[in-house]
Order: sequence, then structure tokens, then C-alpha cells
Amino acid sequence: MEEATISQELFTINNLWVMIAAALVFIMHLGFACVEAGFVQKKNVVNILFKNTTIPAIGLLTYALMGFNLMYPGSDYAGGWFGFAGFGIGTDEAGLTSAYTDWGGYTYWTDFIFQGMFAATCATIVSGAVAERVKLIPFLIFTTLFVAIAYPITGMWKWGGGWLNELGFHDFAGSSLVHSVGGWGALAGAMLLGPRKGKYTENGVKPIPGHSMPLATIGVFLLWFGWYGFNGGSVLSADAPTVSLVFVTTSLGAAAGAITALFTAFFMFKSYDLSMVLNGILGGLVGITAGADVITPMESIIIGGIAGIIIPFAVVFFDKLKIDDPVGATSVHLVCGVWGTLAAGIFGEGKDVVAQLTGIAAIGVFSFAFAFIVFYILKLTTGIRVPDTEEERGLDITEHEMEAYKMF
Amino acid sequence: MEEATISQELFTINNLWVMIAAALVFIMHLGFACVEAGFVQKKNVVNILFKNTTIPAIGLLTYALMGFNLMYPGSDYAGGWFGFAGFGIGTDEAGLTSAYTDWGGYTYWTDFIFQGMFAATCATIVSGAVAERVKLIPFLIFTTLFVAIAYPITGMWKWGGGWLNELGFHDFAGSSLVHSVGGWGALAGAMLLGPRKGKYTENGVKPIPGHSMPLATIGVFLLWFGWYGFNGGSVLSADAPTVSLVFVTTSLGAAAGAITALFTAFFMFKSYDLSMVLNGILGGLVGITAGADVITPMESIIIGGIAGIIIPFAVVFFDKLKIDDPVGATSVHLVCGVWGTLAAGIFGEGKDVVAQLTGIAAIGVFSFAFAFIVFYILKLTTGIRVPDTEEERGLDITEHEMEAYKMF
Amino acid sequence: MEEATISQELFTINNLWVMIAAALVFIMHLGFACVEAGFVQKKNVVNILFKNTTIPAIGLLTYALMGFNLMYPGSDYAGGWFGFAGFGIGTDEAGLTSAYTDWGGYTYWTDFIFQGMFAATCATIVSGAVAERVKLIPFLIFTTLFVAIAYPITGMWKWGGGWLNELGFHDFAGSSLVHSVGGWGALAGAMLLGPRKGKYTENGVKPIPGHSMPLATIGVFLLWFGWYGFNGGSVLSADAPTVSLVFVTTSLGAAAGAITALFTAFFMFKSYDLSMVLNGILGGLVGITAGADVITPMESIIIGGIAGIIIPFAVVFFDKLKIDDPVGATSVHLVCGVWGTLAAGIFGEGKDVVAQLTGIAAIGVFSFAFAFIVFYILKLTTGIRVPDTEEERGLDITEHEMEAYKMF
Amino acid sequence: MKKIEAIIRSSKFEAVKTALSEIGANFFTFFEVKGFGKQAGEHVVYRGAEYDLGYIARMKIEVIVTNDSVEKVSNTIRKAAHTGEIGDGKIVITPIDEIISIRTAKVNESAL
Amino acid sequence: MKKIEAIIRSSKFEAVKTALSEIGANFFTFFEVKGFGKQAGEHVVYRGAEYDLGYIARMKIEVIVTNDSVEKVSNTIRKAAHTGEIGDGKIVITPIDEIISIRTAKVNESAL
Amino acid sequence: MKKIEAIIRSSKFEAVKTALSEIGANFFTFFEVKGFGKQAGEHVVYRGAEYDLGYIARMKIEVIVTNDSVEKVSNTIRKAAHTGEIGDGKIVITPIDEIISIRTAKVNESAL
Ligand SMILES: Nc1ncnc2c1ncn2[C@@H]1O[C@H](COP(=O)(O)OP(=O)(O)O)[C@@H](O)[C@H]1O
Ligand SMILES: Nc1ncnc2c1ncn2[C@@H]1O[C@H](COP(=O)(O)OP(=O)(O)O)[C@@H](O)[C@H]1O
Ligand SMILES: Nc1ncnc2c1ncn2[C@@H]1O[C@H](COP(=O)(O)OP(=O)(O)O)[C@@H](O)[C@H]1O
Repeated sequence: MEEATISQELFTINNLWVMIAAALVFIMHLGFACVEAGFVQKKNVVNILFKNTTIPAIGLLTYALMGFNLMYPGSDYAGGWFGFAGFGIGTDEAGLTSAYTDWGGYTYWTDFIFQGMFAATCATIVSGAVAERVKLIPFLIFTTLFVAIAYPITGMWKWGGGWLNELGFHDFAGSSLVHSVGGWGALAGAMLLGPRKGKYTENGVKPIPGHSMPLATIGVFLLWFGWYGFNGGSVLSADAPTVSLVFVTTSLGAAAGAITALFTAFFMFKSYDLSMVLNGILGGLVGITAGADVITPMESIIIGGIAGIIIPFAVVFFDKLKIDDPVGATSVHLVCGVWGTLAAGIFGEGKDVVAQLTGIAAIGVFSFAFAFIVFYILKLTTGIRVPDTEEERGLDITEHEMEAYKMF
Repeated sequence: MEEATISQELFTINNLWVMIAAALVFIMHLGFACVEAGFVQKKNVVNILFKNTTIPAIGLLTYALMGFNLMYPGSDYAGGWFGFAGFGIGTDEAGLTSAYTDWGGYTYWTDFIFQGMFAATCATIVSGAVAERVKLIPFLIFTTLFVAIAYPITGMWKWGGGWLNELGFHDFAGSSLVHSVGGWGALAGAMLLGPRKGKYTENGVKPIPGHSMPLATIGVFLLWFGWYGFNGGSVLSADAPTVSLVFVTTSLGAAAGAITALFTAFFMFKSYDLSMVLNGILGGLVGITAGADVITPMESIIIGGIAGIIIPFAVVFFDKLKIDDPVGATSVHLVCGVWGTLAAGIFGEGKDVVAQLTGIAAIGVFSFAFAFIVFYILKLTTGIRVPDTEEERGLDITEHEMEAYKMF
Repeated sequence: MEEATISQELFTINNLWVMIAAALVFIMHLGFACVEAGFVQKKNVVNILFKNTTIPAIGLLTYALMGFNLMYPGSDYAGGWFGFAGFGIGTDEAGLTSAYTDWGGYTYWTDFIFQGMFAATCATIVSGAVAERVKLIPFLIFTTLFVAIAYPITGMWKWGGGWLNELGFHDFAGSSLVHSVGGWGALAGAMLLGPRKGKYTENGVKPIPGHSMPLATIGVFLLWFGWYGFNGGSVLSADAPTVSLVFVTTSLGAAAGAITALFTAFFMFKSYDLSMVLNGILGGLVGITAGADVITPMESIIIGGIAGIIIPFAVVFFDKLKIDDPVGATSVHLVCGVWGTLAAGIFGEGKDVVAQLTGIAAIGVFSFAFAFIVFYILKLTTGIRVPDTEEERGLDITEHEMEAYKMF
Repeated sequence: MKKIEAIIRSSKFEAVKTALSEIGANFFTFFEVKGFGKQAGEHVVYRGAEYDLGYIARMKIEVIVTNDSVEKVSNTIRKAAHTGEIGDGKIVITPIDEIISIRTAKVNESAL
Repeated sequence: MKKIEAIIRSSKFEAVKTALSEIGANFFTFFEVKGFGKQAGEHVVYRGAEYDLGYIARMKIEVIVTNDSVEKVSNTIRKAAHTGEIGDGKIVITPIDEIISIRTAKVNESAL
Repeated sequence: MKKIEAIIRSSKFEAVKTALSEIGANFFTFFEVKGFGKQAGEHVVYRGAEYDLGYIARMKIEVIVTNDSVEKVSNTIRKAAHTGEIGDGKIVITPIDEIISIRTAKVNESAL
């Protein structure tokens, strides 16, 4: 750590913004909860809410226990691939001063809470894809391992200063490190679980519509809202030019995703499909996340717009493969996450497409393998899928003995 | 642009606050979506959510394309009535420094995003009033034109430094420039569309209750929450005395509107009418918006309180005229917007009632005429109203082939 | 008031944060509305929304009228027990400068709005416990008195610089001053009202499930979100080390409460009970609130974790006593509020358990007695409970002539 | 006494209600049902897959009437619910043994 | 065998259920209906306009019983659902030809 | 003509629908009901208190058929809805006097 180079005032401002950004990222967990609850059937709503309520709690606690020190091991690397600075969190006086980081951005505690809020999001992404059929406890075990171990390791490769960082890989706020990591976990889970009963019939795909579009819409807006903290806070300071550029690129990326998804879905399905517009917004946001700091607003419209076009194709594609993803997590987070990482290389000045591809591949292989192996072991031991009768009756009654709505 | 006169620290703080305010204004779009969805029938929920999701996207994109440069054409005026600084957005180094604006408040990007978030709100206001019967595509065409052209032009008259500004017209955060502009559009739309089938019968008004009061309540709270950014951010800096006064007047205006609407509705209808209290809060907020920076807290209670009294009368008044407005947008945004603009003249120190009346009239004539003509042309060409059978079956199935809820 | 000792920049930052914190506390009112609406039956939803919409309005207005000057009477004490600085709010130039407070934190207006947002929360807590059977108008009278008189008086004892402050009592953000005050009111109300019909039968407790778990979940997340303002803002400055520590302790306390409540409920009831996890989060947050600034993150996990364990026992305990609390307000706010206040004494460095116990007892006696007497007088005069037939048909139709949902 | 059960388009409910009240038949019970019939169900698209809801949302009305008003009531319903397009629905008349008023304990004609 | 259909106040459902179980009639089917009758519908106000919901939310209970328990069951329902005020509802008894148990394929008495 | 009413497990609805359409019985009406029966209701826990929902959510299907298809239809439903475990439900066959098509005003066989 070098001498503090900024005034106490700037330090306080930077720190304040990163804390507020952490609170905004927190509200994304409610966004995920609402989107996923809206997109599942009424009989599985308590179950998905239970997971989405438990995941941030697990995420924060495991991140305090070990995740933070796996992701930011300091100089204690194994060749930039792995490091661990010990269990628990805590700091000395220096961690609370503007000397804490090179750029004097924030305190140790702010660092932890901002990063901790990120950590749980990748597990939440998985919960959407495996919804309506996964067993609760094995899923929570998976979540714990994924958040505590897998996410911090790939996170370290880049944000912790590891080998991908050395390589010039650019992933500003986590198109890859957060979203596609979650997306790969979602893919592994959805593949090993198999589709929900009745989804793929001889006569083609039989959609299983979500139970509440208002809930899904609330969720998407809250995610967009929280994304100002997710991307804006990833500047790691309140630096006016950068943060305000990020606000603009994030907003325009989301807006472009909405509009292109609207038209693409209309041309494909001859229908003004709200669920596609909602997914288009999320796709645009995920797409813009890797390069939000290094692209122009015009480029953000292109990147978000392409993400919005990708979404309906990706949804149809996964359905073709009979990979059943009730909320579209793989299309949104995995496919658009990969696209966004690539786009940062294509559009970002001085960025390197090869480094981007290397990062995409390395992160993909590790995350998918980790998730696949964990789910596979759970499948062989505890089992990961509820019995057919429970799936039919719904997880709310069978796993939670509770109903989501009591409308009579 | 003159030399920067403030420290980098103050510049960063001011910029940060205006960005956060932009995010708060963004969440108002979710507020609108929830209020309007809550106040329509179950069979039209997907439709209203679709519009409210698409509108901010259209608003942001068209504002980037042309709206911003129509509203803030710089010195390039036609007599303070019209100006255009060209398509697209972009800036040089100066746009990112504290020299960007006279008061050194924020960067060019922050300027754009804060203003862009405002732009779409006026179209959202219209969507509530024309709900449950307007055709989707014509409405989206109207939205695009209204946001891209009409809103920036009247906006320029005052905020862009145009003729109303010269005149001494005061509209701090947009009782007129945003809310009554939207309200006039709403009025034109509702008039040209005619009422929903079955609303006005020989036996008087037959109410068509909204399908979800919880949704409407969530929406109103989110609007109130976002209003701290709408009004607080309109200070265009983090200046402690002004912003904190605005927070207080905004809060007390909303609170007073709630309470007076409660009692007025009780005396008029002998009922504790939640929908009126919710509209009273919004009326109070709209009413306070023009003068939030120049009045005392006590005056804010009076202004908000009168707005809350106005609301039930306005609702009944529009029903008398058989102008059918499912969510009360004309009462809230138009009537209370006019009231608020007037109130800023009456209570605001050194403000001029004549200038206020001039502004109200000029903005009203232009916005109403613009909206009326656009809707009228659409009516003659594409048509603006769905067929009766579609209205009966609901727009969700007929325009979107989707149901909002799947409760069985 | 002494000379300002901080720069204008720091003053502006501090003030900005406290204002933003006030807005976050505001959103807690929506959180309460959603939690309580979700936990009541469908037939009483409009009623609870009506109360939760009216309460913040009443709270803000009465706090402006007298509450603020009762709670912060300046030097005008009666022995640290009672003081009143006169009706209304208002300030001179000094109230807007960094000289306003010793620490130069914020303006007079910011002070008022942050404190005003707190005030209404304690009445909201009561509304949950008395839900589904209390008469509307008597309840609103109670609310007005409780917020305008009782809350400010005990608040002054500590935060206004009164006798508890002299004693060394520590209650950082209000485990006692806000939550247990509300909890005592809730207890008095629930006791005097008696249980809902059919809750306690010869065959034991017959649960009356809430009508919407998604609504309750949204509410809990919004409360958690707002708590960053509640606790973080209570630092009364943007001081980086303290606020960021508070963010961490608050987050970990909530997370720990969720997990321990999950397991405790599972061992007690053999069920993964979402309603208990939600209450566990709230319990953790309430528990952490008194000492959030003086404990370590590890201690916050312990305090929040114990709160999460307490919750299921407390719920069962109150049911044993046949004190019917539809949303669990007494368990969450009263019991965990007491626990949190005690915990601040146990864990907080240099804090005094005896002072904590004194504060808990004094605040408890006063608040419970005040609430009990007011409710009792209302019971004898207007009555506080709706007739059985109204309870059966639901308060929405009988008190509001309105339905919450119109799903057909 | 007979029970008349009519399965009608939801959108015709108000018309039927009004028509019934015009002939003095103010007492009936109704609820939402879903119907499969010649009329195809709603065509729906969700996240890129099209399908048929299969059913149509309908309203079922049940009226107990004395034998001599069966025809008048059923005709009234039929006319009010008629559009002429496929999907208008059916009226079913079934026998009942007895109807008892819970309030008065009177039976049959006097129970109405 | 007979089918007893009772349209009762929703608020009396629990009482009827308890009364039926006391006489050993533990098997029945129920669902929500809405009723027009002598009892006026709920009076409602919405955004300044008053109106009558028209209907009352009610519960319909259907029990299939053997001929000899018809009276006991219908009396039990009637007493449990009774308040004496307008709007108590009706009990209708209708003939059935046959009842079949899906599980056992047995018919009539032995199907219950 | 007869009315066949079947109270089945909600989870068997799709199977019954498919089976009916295979024998050409494409017209019917259905709605959600709740049932008390030998099968215990859902066991539920809410905030620390356990209880029995009592009822099971079920689906009721109503088909009007000509006399000669009664058996085929009722057998088809029975087989498709069968699991063999307690709670499979019942099929009830009741007489009808007349069925009228609202669209064509035709009655009985020709009304279908
Ligand atoms: N055989 C039947 N049994 C029960 N309900 C029927 C039968 N046939 C028709 N229905 C009901 O009547 C409705 C309308 O029938 P449909 O064949 O679509 O049109 P139409 O009545 O004009 O011939 C169906 O949706 C269904 O609810
Ligand atoms: N002729 C009828 N046919 C069908 N349902 C009826 C009939 N008359 C009454 N009902 C049902 O019974 C309910 C109660 O009837 P109502 O006339 O209000 O009171 P009461 O049963 O005390 O005379 C009505 O809401 C309706 O659901
Ligand atoms: N006597 C009855 N009258 C009306 N409905 C009945 C009767 N008996 C059973 N049912 C309905 O059939 C359903 C299944 O009955 P149940 O006794 O649980 O199993 P099973 O049909 O296998 O004997 C019940 O939930 C109820 O809806």
C-alpha cells in the first residue's frame, strides 16, 4: 500500500458511493426473487422465494468466512491461479483509511460488502434455471460451494489480480465473472436435472407459463435499478466522468435490448411478447456489463441491441436442445454474458479479443466443470430432483408445507 | 462556459447526487407501471406492463437520438421557441469537467441521463389514461413522437433557457414541464378514444375497479421514493440547504395530500377510499414539484393539502364530462400540475403569477394540440381503439396472446 | 453551537448521505406495508394498506407539528425527562450551515426529515399486530398520539440528550427507541383487542395464513434495503470507517438471522418455513440495530444469529399466551429489540449492561403504559374492535367498501 | 322445480344478468368455469413457444325455477347470450327433487 | 342416491364443515360461487363512484349421500348455516343415476 | 342424455383430457373445486403452527353425453384418472331433461 494520494473528502465520497452501490446490488436480489417467482408456476412460488431469500444470506456469510479471502488473497498467489488469505474478515486501522487501496477509494469494510453483494448473485442465477424440480437441500449445498469456492476462484483470476488480469482480459463489472459464471452453473444444473415433466412433448415444446407477469416485471425493473450500483459501483470510486459514462451506457444498453427483443420476438412469433421484452432488458444489461466503462453510448446501443436480438434465438435454441430453463437464465446470463465479454474486446479501445476469448473459455470450463461435478455428486448421493408426484403437486406443499397465495 | 469555480470534491459530490437522483427517477417508471397495472382490470395487465416497460426504453433512445439536443440546443435558438443541436449525443473533455456547467454541477453524461430519465415520464402518464382500450402500436408511435419532439420543445422553453425562462416563469422540477405536459397528452388521448365500454351508463357512472390494490400501493410508494430524486435532483447539485429543504417540502406535500384526500373523499363518498388516498399522495407530489425549492415547509403542507382536496373533485369532474381515465392521470398530473405551477407563483418569493399563468397556458396549448393532432391522425389512419370484442376479451389475450396471471 | 470545524465539502457529503438515508428509511414504509399486507388474509388487505399509507403521512405531519420539538427540545429539559421547544418547524441561516451541529453533519432540514422518517415506523409496527380486527378510526387516533407524543418523549431520553444519554445507555439506531417502542405498543394493542376469531381453539392454535408470500417477501427485502439507511444514516455523517462497518454488521446480522431461523424452525416444526426465515431476517436486523456501530462483524453474526433463534420461540410463546399477532411484530420488534439493546451492552466495548437494562425497562414501562392507556380509553369510548360479523366478512368491504383484488 | 344451468361466454354475463332481471328472475348463482368445445381455445405465445390454451373462460349460471317458468327463463338466457358464432354455449335443464331455504326451512316453491 | 347441493354464506363454511363431520359426513366437495338473491350485494365505492357489487360471495357444497341419510345431512347443513337473516342460501336435492369410485370402480353405496 | 360429473385429482386433468379427446369426446366444461374425503388434506405449517388444510385441490369435469356413450365416457375418465391410491375421486352420472344450444337453439342430441 502506498501513501494516500487523495483528500479525505474525495475518500469519503468514493467510499460513500461504493457503499450505496452495494445497497443497490443488494436490491438486485429482490429483483431476482421477483423475476424467478413470476416466471414459475403458482405451486412452486414459496420454494423459489425460499431459495432467493436464503441465497444472499448464505452468500454473505460464506463470503465473510472464506470467499473474500479466496478472491482477494493479496500477493499470496499460486501463479495467479489460486490463493487464500485465511478464514474470516477483519482489518486494522489502515484498512479504514484512504491508504487502503491504491486509488484511495474506500475502506476495507466497504470493499468487503460491495464484493459480498456480488458474490451471491451468481448462485441466484442458477436457482432460476433449476426451478420447479430441484430438491431444496442439495440445491442449497450446491449454492454454498459455488459461492464459497467457485465464484471467488475465477473472480480472483481477474479482479483479484490473477493471471487473466495479467493477460489483459477486460471484464469491467462481470459479464463473465458474475453472469456467465452463474450461467454456466445454470446450464450444468438444467442439463443434469432434465426438463420439467410435460415441457417437451411429441408435439413440440409445451410452454409452462409463469404465474405472474406483474411480479416478473417488478423484478426486471429492480434489477435494472440495482444495475446502476452493479456497474456504477464497479468504477470503485465516484469519479464523475467514468461513473456517469457507465450510467449512460448501462441505460442505453438496457433500452436497446428491450426494443430489439420486442421486434425480434415479433418477427419470430408474431406476438408482442412481454416475457421476451423483459428478458431483452436483462440481456442488454448483462451484455453491457463487461465493457460499460470503455465504450461509447452509441456502441452501448449496438451491444445491448444485439443482446436483445440474441435472446429470443437463445431461448428457442435451448428449447431445441431440450434444456429446460424456466426463467431464461442461460439465455440471459450465459449467452449474453459471453457476448458482452466478447463485445468489450471488439469495441473497447485497446482491448484484445484473444484475451477476451481466453477469459471466456477458461472461466467457462472451470465454472461449468465445477458446477457439473458438484451437481453430479449430489445426484449420485442425495439426489437432486424431487419425485414426479412432488413435482406434480408442487414444491410449495411438498417441500415447505405452505401455499404462496391464500386467495380464498 | 466559464472557468471551473468549485473544487473537484464538490464537483464529484454534486455529480454523484445527480446520478443517484437519475436512478431514483428511473424507479419511478416501475412506480408508474405498478400504479397503472394495479388500477386496470386483470385482462389488460400484460398490455399496460408492456407499454410501461417499452416507454422508458423508447424515451431513453429517442432522447439520445434527438430529444436532448432539442431540449438543450445551447445558444442555437429560434427566438427561444425552438432549437436543435443535431442528432446523437457525445462530448469532449470539457463535458466531463467541473467547467461543463456554470455551477460546475456534473458531467455531460450525468446531464443527459438525468434529463433522459425525466423525458419518458410524460409518455407514461398518458398510458394510464388511455389504458384498456388503446391499440398498442399506434400508442407506441404516439409515445415516440411525444417524447422525442413535444416534451423537449416545451422543456426548452424553460429549462433549455428559452422564452419562458426569460419571462421569469418558475417550474422547479416540472409540475408543468413534465406532469401537465403528460396530463394534456392524457386528456387528448382519453377524449379521442372515448370511454371504456360500460363505464358511463344511463344509471350513472359504473366504476371498473382496478384488479390489485397492493400493486397500486407499491406503485405509489415507489413514485414517492423516486420523487426524492425527481425534486431533489432538480437542484442540480448536492447543495445542502436547498436539497434538504426540497426533501422536506416534497415529503410534507405528499403527506398533506394523503390526509386531505382521505377526508375529502370521506365527506364526498362516505368511505375510506384507498384509491383516493393514493391519488392524493400523487397529487400532493405533483403539486409541490413546481415550487419545492422556493416555499416553506408550512406552505408545502398547504399546497399539497389543496392538491389532495382537488383530487376527488377532479375525478368526479372528469367523470361528469364522460372523459374516462382509468388511473386518474388527468386529475393527478394535469389538474394538480396546473395547481402546483400556479402555487409556485402564489407562494414562491419573488415569483410572478402572470408568468406562471402564461407558462401554464402556453405549455397547455402546445402539448394538448400536439397530442390531439397526433392521436387524431392516428385515429384516421391506423385507428387508435381496439374493436369492442377485443376490449371485452381484454388486450392481454388479443394483443399479446398472454395472460398476466396463471393462478390455476 | 460551536464554529464549523469541517470543510464545506465534507459537510455536503455528510448531509447528502443523511438525506439519502432518509429516503431509504422512507422505503421501509413500503416494506412494512408489503409485509403486513402479505401476512393478512385477502379480505383485510385494503385495510392494512390504508393504514400503512396513512401512517407515514400522519407521522411526518405530526412530527413537523410537535414531535421534532418534543424529541429535540434543545437545552430546554425538565430534568432530562421532558422538554418541548414549541410547535412547528423552521430555522434560520445557522440551521443550514455546517455549524448547525457539533459534528457539522447536516442541515436543520435534513435533521428533521431523517428523524421524521423514523418517527412513523413505530406506529407501523403496531398496525401489524392489531391487524384484521382493529377499528380504523380509533387506530388512527392511537397512531397520532403514539407518534406525536410517546415516541418523541422516550426518544428524547436518549437521542435528545436526556437522562438515558447521561446514564451511558447505548442505542445506536433504535433497537429500543424505535423497535421495542413499537413492539410495546403492539403488545398493548394485541392484548386489549384479543385474538382474531378462530385463532385459538380447543384443539390448539389454528393458523390463519397470510394471503401472499410474494408480497411478504418483497416487504422483507425492502425493509432490509431501507435498513442501510436506518442504520447507516444513524452515523449522522458519511464517515467512511463507521458507516462501512455499520453496513457490514447490518448485512451479516440479517444474513445470520435468516439462517438460524431456518434451522431453528426446521428443528421445531420439521418444515422449511419461509415465513420464519423472513421473520428471522427482520429479527436479525432489529437485533443488530442497537450496537451496529460498536461491534465487530463476527459479533454481528452472533447477535443476528441469536435473534434468528429467538424468533420461532417467541412466536410460539406469544401463541401460548393467546396474544394474537398476525405478522409477528411483537416477536420481531419487541423481543429482538430488547435482545439487541442488551447485546449492545454485552458486546459493545465500554458499554454498560446495567445502563442497557435500565433503558430497556424505562422505555418499556413508559411505552407500554402509554399505549395501554390510550387503547384502553378508546376501548371504553369508541371501541377498538370491529363487530364479529365485520371481522368475518373482512374489513375491506365493511370499513372501506372496496376489494383488494378483482381477479375475475 | 327445475335447475337451469347455462354455460355462457363470460363477456355475455352482464347481458344475461340484465335480461334475467327484466323478467323478474333475480335469484341465481354463478361461477367461473372453463370450457372445451368447438370454439378453439385462446392461442397463446409464451417465451417463443406457441400453444393453445385449449379452453375458453366461461361463466356458468345456475337458476332454480318453478316448472312453469323454465321455458321463459331458458329462452331469456338463450337470447341474451346469443351471438351466433361458434362458442355460444349450452343450457342444460335438470330435475330437482327438492329445494329448501336455509333461512325459513320452507321447501320448493315457497323456498324461493 | 342423491346429491345435496348447498349454497351457503362463506362465513358459515367452517360451521357447516364441523357439523357435517360430527354426524360422520366427512366426504364432500366445495367451491366458491357468487350469488344474486334477496340479500343485496356488497355496496362498494371506487374512486368516487358508488355501486353495488350485485352478488355476494358464497360457498357451494356438494355431498353425495345414500337415500336414507338425505334428511339428516340436509337438516345438519341447514341448521349449521342458519343465521335467520336474509341471504342464508338454499339447499337443493337432486337425483343421481350412479356414482362410481375412480379408485375401486365400485358403484353406488359401495363407491362412497 | 346424461351429465357425467367427475371429481378428479388436478394432476390427472391432462391425462383425462387426452383420453377423452382420443375417444372423440372433445366437449366439456371444467373448474377447480376442493374436496374432503378419505385422503387427508395437505399438512401445512405456518409460523410455527401445524394444521391440516383439510381439503385437496381437485378438478371437476362436466360432460353432457348421449345415453349410449355414457359408459364409454365414464370408463375412459375412470381409467385415465386412476392411480389406485386413496383420493382418486368419483364419477357421478345424473339425469338431464334437456340440453339447448345457445347458438342454434337446437335441443338434445342435435344441441351437442
Ligand atoms: N357436451 C358438453 N358437455 C359439457 N359442456 C359442453 C359440451 N359441449 C359444449 N360445452 C360447453 O359449451 C361451450 C361452448 O361450446 P362450443 O362447442 O364451443 O360452441 P357452441 O355452443 O356454439 O356449439 C364449451 O366451451 C363448453 O364449456
Ligand atoms: N332461484 C335460485 N336459483 C339459484 N340460486 C339461488 C336462487 N335463489 C337464491 N339462490 C342462491 O341463494 C343465495 C341466498 O339467497 P337470498 O335470496 O339472498 O337469501 P335467502 O336464502 O335467505 O332467501 C343467493 O345469493 C343465491 O346464490
Ligand atoms: N360423498 C361425496 N360427495 C361429494 N364428493 C365426494 C364424496 N366422496 C368423495 N368425494 C370427492 O372425491 C374426492 C376423493 O375422495 P376420497 O375419499 O379422498 O378418495 P377415493 O375417491 O379414492 O375414495 C374427495 O376429495 C371429494 O372431492
